Amino acid sequence: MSEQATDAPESEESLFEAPPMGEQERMVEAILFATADPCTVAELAGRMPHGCDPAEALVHLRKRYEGRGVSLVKVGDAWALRTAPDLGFLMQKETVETRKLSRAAVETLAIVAYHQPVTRAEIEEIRGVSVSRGTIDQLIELEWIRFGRRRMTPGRPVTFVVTQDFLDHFGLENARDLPGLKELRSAGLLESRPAPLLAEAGEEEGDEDDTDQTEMFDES
Amino acid sequence: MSEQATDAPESEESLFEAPPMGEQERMVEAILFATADPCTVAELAGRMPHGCDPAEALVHLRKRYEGRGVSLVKVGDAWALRTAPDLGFLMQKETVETRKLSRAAVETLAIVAYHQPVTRAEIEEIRGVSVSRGTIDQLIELEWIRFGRRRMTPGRPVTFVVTQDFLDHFGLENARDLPGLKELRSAGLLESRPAPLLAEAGEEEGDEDDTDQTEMFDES
Amino acid sequence: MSDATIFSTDVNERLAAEALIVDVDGFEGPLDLLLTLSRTQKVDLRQISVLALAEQYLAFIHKARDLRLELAADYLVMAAWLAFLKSRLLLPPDPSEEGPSGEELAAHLAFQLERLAAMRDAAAKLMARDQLGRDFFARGITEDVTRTRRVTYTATLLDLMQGYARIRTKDEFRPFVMDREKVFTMEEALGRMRGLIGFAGEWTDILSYLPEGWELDPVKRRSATASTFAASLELAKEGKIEIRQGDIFAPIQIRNKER
Repeated sequence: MSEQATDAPESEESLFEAPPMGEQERMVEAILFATADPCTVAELAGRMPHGCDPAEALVHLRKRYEGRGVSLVKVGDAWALRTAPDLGFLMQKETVETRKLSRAAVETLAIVAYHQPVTRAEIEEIRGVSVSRGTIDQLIELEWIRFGRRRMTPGRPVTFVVTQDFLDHFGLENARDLPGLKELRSAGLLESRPAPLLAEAGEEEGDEDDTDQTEMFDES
Repeated sequence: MSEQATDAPESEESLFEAPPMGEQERMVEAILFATADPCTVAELAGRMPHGCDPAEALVHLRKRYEGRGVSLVKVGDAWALRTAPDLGFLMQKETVETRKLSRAAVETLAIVAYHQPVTRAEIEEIRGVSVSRGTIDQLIELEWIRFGRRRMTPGRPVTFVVTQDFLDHFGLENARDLPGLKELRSAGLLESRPAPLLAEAGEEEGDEDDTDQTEMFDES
Repeated sequence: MSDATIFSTDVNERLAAEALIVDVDGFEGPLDLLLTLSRTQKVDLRQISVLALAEQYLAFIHKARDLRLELAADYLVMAAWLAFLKSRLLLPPDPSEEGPSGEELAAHLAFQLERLAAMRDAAAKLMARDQLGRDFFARGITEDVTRTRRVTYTATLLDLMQGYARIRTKDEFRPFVMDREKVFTMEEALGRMRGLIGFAGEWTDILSYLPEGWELDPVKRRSATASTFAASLELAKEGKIEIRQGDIFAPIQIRNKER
């Protein structure tokens, strides 16, 4: 780049010599890549070393990105890197909104993971409250649980098991790798519970059931 | 360019024919620009038209970004675009204040990284103190460590391994790229030598460790 | 005293040693303390003198006690073990003795110290690396082209485990709800009486053997009385004591038989 050579002597006013234009282009590229908002030339200049010429660097950068998967675009008086408009069809998956799973669903999912294959009646017995249809449907829709084999007991109830998607999502190789209660406790993952002596009153259990109830009715 | 022109008329074939490599490179570039998280080759392939070869496109793309303000990096078995580390000084505004890790947490993290898969008891043995509540918890919450396979020893203890987020955070392509890993290994410092016992018991541990090492370095 | 040799008259060294003492809480256990002490030897950890280290550690513990610092049990356990190791290293090996030699034990300790030091070093190197969000950065604008939005639900592994723990701990404590705190077992009563019986030369009411405080709560008193009575019968059967009751419902008395 011959420009760099001619540029350098010109910046006589500045105390320190500005970096070569190639460097300046790198800087603009990095800033536009990492910032959450489009940047004006003034903002770029404010971030770059003294004596830099972001306007010129932007010209080079724009040329560099011509015809690429990403292009340098002007938004008002600011600049941003954006994916090329013709590739928008590739972005489908980016527009996914994630919400936190409800407590009822988390608990149901946990029971399936730890006890699979498990029937709906067993889930209810473990949770101590009935499981709403919506909860199971939601977990099936998320592809985190699926139907397992029917249990060979009267009524031949269906069972639920967790899926490969579930393992992938939670970073598990195997549902058996889930830590047991003792391990949860020693890892400090259990909320501290009152001493056994106090538990006989069983008051907070009542409370908890209440919460479950509300949740359950919220869902349906 | 000429390929595209000839492609178009043969509509039947083009249904299944992959776009030219230049196009594929653009697509990979656009997808990686659109997200902050690393993408695996499988994920890329899943989003690109049928017949694409994202692995090859990545090779081209990596070369294209060499020496630029942004570079293509490998994180475990996934790929991501990240700003060049030498330009970090431009990004003061983007710097996220990370919660300061305690010394215990930092050491525990290092032990998991260098000894993985490692059990809680082994971490304690190396540090000479019990792992306090919350330390493991915190590292799991940061998604820097996760549960690995259970160890096939009495009690089948859970093990811990580092995650892709960990690799991403510390700019590691692979757990084998950990600084000084080779030296530590050849110095025998990654073996968990059983203590010479006054009363003999638990001899089988020695063999177990060999397996672990292999396991760790088998991971591609 | 070996103190004199270790804590030499060198003022700096003495100050350093005292700094260690004051900082006893700053150590993460005995191994950490040993590692810090080993630094004063200023040699490669592979060439460290475990004997000298053991002496330093024991002197340290000694000083800490002189200063009446509370020392956690594991520091004392390590002190006992090092004292044992020291004797093994100093005495000629006893051929009849089983188990590893002093040298083997010392080598293992040196290995542990070297490994801990190596891990600390590795941890420091790890944290000194370029880090995401500090030295290099991810894409700032993730694509938000307005398009069909799909809602998906998510949960973390931690949510899952805590959810499970929440349910299971409800059940887990049920078996323990039966209040064991108010039960004085016969084994406990026997243990207590065996200790006390030697002093009972005179006839004494067995109720005076109830553990302290237990006579106040009616439930506890009942349990302790029953077990103390049962234990008395057991001791009488063993021939340790004599037992008598003056009348129906009169106090039951016992005395030591082996005088």
